[in-house]
Amino acid sequence: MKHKGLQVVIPGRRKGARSLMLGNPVIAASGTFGFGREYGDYLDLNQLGGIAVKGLTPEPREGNPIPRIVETPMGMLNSIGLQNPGLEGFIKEEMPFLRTYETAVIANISGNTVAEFTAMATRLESIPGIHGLEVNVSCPNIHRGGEVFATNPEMVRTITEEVVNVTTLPVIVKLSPNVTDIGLIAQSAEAGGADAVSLINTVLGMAIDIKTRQPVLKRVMGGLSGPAVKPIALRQVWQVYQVVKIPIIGMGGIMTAEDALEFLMAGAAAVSVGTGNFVNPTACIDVAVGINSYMEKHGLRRVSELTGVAHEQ
Amino acid sequence: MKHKGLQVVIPGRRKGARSLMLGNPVIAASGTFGFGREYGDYLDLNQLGGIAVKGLTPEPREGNPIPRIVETPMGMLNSIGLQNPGLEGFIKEEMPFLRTYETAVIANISGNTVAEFTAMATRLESIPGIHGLEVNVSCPNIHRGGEVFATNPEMVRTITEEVVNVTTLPVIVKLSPNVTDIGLIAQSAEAGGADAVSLINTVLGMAIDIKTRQPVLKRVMGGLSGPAVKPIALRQVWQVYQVVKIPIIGMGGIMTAEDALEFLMAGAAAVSVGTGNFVNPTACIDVAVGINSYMEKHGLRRVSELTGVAHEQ
Amino acid sequence: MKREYTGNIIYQEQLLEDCYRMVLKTDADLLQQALPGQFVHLRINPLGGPLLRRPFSIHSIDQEQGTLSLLYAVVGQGTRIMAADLPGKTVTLLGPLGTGFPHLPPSTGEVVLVGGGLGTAPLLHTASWLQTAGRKTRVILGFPSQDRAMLASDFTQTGATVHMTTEDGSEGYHGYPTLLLHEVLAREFVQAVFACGPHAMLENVAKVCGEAGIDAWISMEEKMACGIGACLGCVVRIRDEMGSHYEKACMDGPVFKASEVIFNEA
Amino acid sequence: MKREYTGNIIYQEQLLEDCYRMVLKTDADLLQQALPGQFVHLRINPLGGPLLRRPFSIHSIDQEQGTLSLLYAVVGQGTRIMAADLPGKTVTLLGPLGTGFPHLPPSTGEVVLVGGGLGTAPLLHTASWLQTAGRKTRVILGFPSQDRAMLASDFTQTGATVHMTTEDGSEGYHGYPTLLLHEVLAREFVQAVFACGPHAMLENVAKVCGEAGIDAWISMEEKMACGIGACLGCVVRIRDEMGSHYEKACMDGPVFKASEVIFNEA
Ligand SMILES: Cc1cc2nc3c(=O)[nH]c(=O)nc-3n(C[C@H](O)[C@H](O)[C@H](O)COP(=O)(O)OP(=O)(O)OC[C@H]3O[C@@H](n4cnc5c(N)ncnc54)[C@H](O)[C@@H]3O)c2cc1C
Ligand SMILES: Cc1cc2nc3c(=O)[nH]c(=O)nc-3n(C[C@H](O)[C@H](O)[C@H](O)COP(=O)(O)OP(=O)(O)OC[C@H]3O[C@@H](n4cnc5c(N)ncnc54)[C@H](O)[C@@H]3O)c2cc1C
Ligand SMILES: Cc1cc2nc3c(=O)[nH]c(=O)nc-3n(C[C@H](O)[C@H](O)[C@H](O)COP(=O)(O)O)c2cc1C
Ligand SMILES: Cc1cc2nc3c(=O)[nH]c(=O)nc-3n(C[C@H](O)[C@H](O)[C@H](O)COP(=O)(O)O)c2cc1C
Ligand code: FES
Ligand code: FES
Repeated sequence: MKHKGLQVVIPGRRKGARSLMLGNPVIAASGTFGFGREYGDYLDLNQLGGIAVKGLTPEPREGNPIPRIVETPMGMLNSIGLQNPGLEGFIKEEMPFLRTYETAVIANISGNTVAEFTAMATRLESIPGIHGLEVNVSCPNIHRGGEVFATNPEMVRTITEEVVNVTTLPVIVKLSPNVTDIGLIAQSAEAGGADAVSLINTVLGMAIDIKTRQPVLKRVMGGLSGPAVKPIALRQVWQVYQVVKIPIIGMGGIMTAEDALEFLMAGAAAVSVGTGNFVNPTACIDVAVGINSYMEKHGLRRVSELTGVAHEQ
Repeated sequence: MKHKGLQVVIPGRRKGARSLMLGNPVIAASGTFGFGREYGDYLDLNQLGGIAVKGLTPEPREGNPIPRIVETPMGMLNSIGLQNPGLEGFIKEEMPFLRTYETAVIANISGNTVAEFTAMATRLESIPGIHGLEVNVSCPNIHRGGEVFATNPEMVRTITEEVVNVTTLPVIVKLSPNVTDIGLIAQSAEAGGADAVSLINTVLGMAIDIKTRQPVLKRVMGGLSGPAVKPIALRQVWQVYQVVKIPIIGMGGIMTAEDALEFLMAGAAAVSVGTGNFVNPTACIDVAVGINSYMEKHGLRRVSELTGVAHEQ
Repeated sequence: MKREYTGNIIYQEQLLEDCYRMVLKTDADLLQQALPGQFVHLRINPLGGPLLRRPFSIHSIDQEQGTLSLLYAVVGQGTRIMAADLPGKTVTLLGPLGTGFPHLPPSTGEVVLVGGGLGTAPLLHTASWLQTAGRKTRVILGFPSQDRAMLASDFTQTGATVHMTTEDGSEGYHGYPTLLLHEVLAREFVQAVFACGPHAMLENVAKVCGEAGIDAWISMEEKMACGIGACLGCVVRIRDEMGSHYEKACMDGPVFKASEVIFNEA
Repeated sequence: MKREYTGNIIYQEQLLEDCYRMVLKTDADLLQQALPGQFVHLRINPLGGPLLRRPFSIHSIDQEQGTLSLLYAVVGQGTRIMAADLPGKTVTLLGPLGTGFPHLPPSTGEVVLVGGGLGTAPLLHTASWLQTAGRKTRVILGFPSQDRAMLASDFTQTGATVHMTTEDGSEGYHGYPTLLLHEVLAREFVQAVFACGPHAMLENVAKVCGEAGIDAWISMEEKMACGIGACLGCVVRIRDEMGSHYEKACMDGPVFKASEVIFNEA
């Protein structure tokens, strides 16, 4: 689903920075779409707004022990633990395939240190076919890193600054919902030079197996996603929209075009579908098609006409 | 459902303080059970572990404009805005009825200032039939107060200290889930002298009506409750159990005895059922009966044998 | 003690593209208590979602068959599931809930029922009730157009005088039901008006009846969680001597005296 | 392009207190592609919950009737809903998914299928398949006791030799199915073993076959979200030259070579 009116541009803010061009406002969320290959059997990857690939780390990671997923009421907990082939594995094994498509590829990167983030950003700078970086300061499923960064405004600002410094790619900072004041963290990303923020990553949660009387997940806590978190995600998009000027990529529980429209109206410039893909493998396209129908029905010519309208009284 | 093995005692920690005796570990959650009257038609109020009454303020409050509730996937948002008859109205109109039951009555109090909290605590000290105070520092639905207190460890400590100072009633501090580190807030309550903490209050959320392109709730944000939040609530009970010694009253999405058992195993000494009452008016008793069956089946003699077992490897 | 009942779907009838009548076999207790204007609070899918119960007016009662019927429009998740439900499925019910239409003092005047669209739902049971009580009953039904008009024969069967109105004049009286109500009030000896329908119509009923000096009661639809007065989700602003206060649609209503309802809040 | 199919429930049969067979009318495409050991990923309640799909082995296929059957145990929310489902209800399906049992090279040796409890589900389709391919097939079914034993006649109808085993000896061979497997391997010319059942049984199958030097393939049940290889939720630890690595049960499996599976992880 692509045409001019559906396009979303996330402009590079710094001198010399590239902009992120999305064919439509729907991006497949990181970690829920693999490297595109699997869903390529169910839909035309060229019809997506963008693909945020599985979170990458400098070295390959095996991920966490099983069980890695638990269903919860209208949601799921995951504790995948960033299983991924490592940055070089990704470049070698996945990029040749992804490059054959026109769709924007967003590399989602996770580091344990600021240096790891900048090293990955530096390496990706020159890789053809990468259209943007999503800096994941908020993965709850690895030991160090993740949460610690995302809850600390200074750290978020520092990481953003350092990454922005070494790349001309548009930089999206992915925020954690597990904070008292997400606006503050978003402002730090903005101040650090981020071109956009994406939110929400998963909400920290857990489940207990009353038979074994132990946490279901080996790592005890996992990340909650899916429709259950939608009201939280929408609220945080709303809050962030009130305090930053950079575009917001909104996500959390989007299953349908109606859900996506709520996020756009709350302030998102674009949206991501994560868990929704597991339930409906064509969810990303269905959502884009639905947004398109809504726009046609209401005589809207650009997606941006919807962004933040719910803030106007 | 009451017998010795089901009893839960929350000891008063200060000199001269009373203890809270619950006939079973299931308390009807504040704001979801009115003042008991309505549910009295569906169940025997004497069979409850306790009743936390609708949040009270010094003066009567009309509450927020409608719509006040929105359903969300396996959850609901509310923006009641503490509609209540005021402390005196409660004492005059509701206590005579509640006093006819043996069940522990917990007065849930909300103030805009520390002085309002202490004034209410002082007044309730001498009211026969009140068995405990639940200090609601976390209501998201009133303008000032609420969130501001609950996210600030010093404020929570101060309010707790001041309330504890003026009452011999057991004091439960009710915590907000909308914080980066709930353990820290729980520790502040403990340090301030709280006899117990209860969690979680509702999670801040919102919904947008895509027809009107406006937030559904007049006050924009509301409090999310119900099964959707259960994984978050369980996680926070787990986290708080790791850092405080005082008992925890766990709640958030409990619909069945199995849900309640998860909370007990995560560290709760007792639980509350909130939204579950709306779906099943006998939920509180059904949950207590189910806990009892589980205990019998597994040869447990006291509820406390379950509290926190999931932390033992 | 009140309790939850089970309802077994025995039949569904599609009246319009998005409007169904569901017949539920349920407990005699519930059926015997049900007064006109009361509602049941339905747990549509006890094994899955949606979470909350859904309120539906009692549309009709058949004591002999032991059934209750609901008339509903498909508007969202819950009613979509209902429309797909097959005979044999079980739902659960709380009810009868709320305060329905009032028992009127004896009078030779007629009772006029005004129903707009799906708002007609509770009026069928009400009409039967009034007929049983020997009251002269007139029913004014309002629909957008002929292809969305329904239920005239059901009402006629109760013995009531029935007027169909459509906004486009494609069937019956041409115009809003409240316009016809206005004429009726001018012409007939009317004791009271009972109405149910969209807020705008109810506001008009209040106005027309107020002007004519006729007592009117209207049934208000508000979002409900508990349905029994505990959550304070469903309030309606009611005029009083001091100004106004909130009442609960689920308990103090859904039927309120039209002259007391403050509409711009609702 | 792969796509989602709809399945219309046309029949359900209760085999045990907590075990049902569901027959779904579905697309010929899906039926024609389905290989033994593959599964479908079912969205049980598209209008409500649960959220995630549920994986079920393809139990049998009837190309003529255009139907697929599933054999399932009632264990939680999803299967409880399935058990209450009535003929006429529609579910959606992804599938056939995963890598099933291997195509074996021609041999006069027999293929032994070992099924424990509900693990028997995929073996019926497998047995039919092997019979069609002209392979000698022996089936060892394991159940706790006679009152929980089932499916012997279904397997006999495929033409396979069927052994029933029960843990308490109340029907057939007295003992675990792997004990009988051990005897069969010692006695017969067996080319390969295909097994499905509880982890403990599969681990034993791996051991018994390993000792006998017979190739065995086992079907692993892991929690799945996507079912198609994207979420990395369903991994199984597989031995390799370097030590071990994770493979995806939904894509690389659910059937794995028994000798390669590392069980203490799974
Ligand atoms: C006392 C009372 C009697 C009613 N009687 C009938 C009737 O006889 N026939 C009929 O078709 N409808 C009736 N309604 C409205 C009916 O309750 C809603 O249409 C229904 O709940 C919609 O559910 P849904 O899941 O399909 O819609 P959704 O929009 O998915 O529902 C989401 C939430 O909004 C609430 N909601 C949605 N629409 C309404 C509404 N109009 N009024 C109140 N709450 C609403 C739902 O209860 C639910 O909590 C009545 C409402 C009330 C309060
Ligand atoms: C490839 C494959 C084939 C299967 N084939 C069959 C079959 O033919 N017949 C049958 O009865 N069962 C089969 N299962 C198991 C079946 O998927 C679960 O019993 C079912 O998902 C339980 O759903 P529930 O909602 O009733 O249980 P719940 O416990 O409520 O489910 C909660 C979550 O746990 C998962 N889950 C629960 N039990 C299992 C399990 N044993 N294995 C994997 N995930 C589980 C569910 O999928 C769901 O995500 C198979 C599993 C896999 C992976
Ligand atoms: C199984 C799974 C794996 C995920 N992995 C990642 C990841 O590697 N990097 C990341 O930034 N977010 C990851 N996420 C978070 C999603 O990208 C998304 O932020 C979150 O799931 C909320 O959206 P949803 O409710 O639509 O799923 C993962 C989510 C799931 C469910
Ligand atoms: C309609 C409604 C009103 C509530 N009012 C109050 C209140 O007055 N005081 C309070 O401390 N908590 C209030 N709560 C929060 C509940 O007591 C409980 O903490 C929360 O709903 C989580 O539990 P649940 O998921 O079981 O509902 C309210 C919740 C709901 C749904
Ligand atoms: S619906 Fe809860 S008070 Fe009316
Ligand atoms: S279930 Fe998602 S990768 Fe296997």
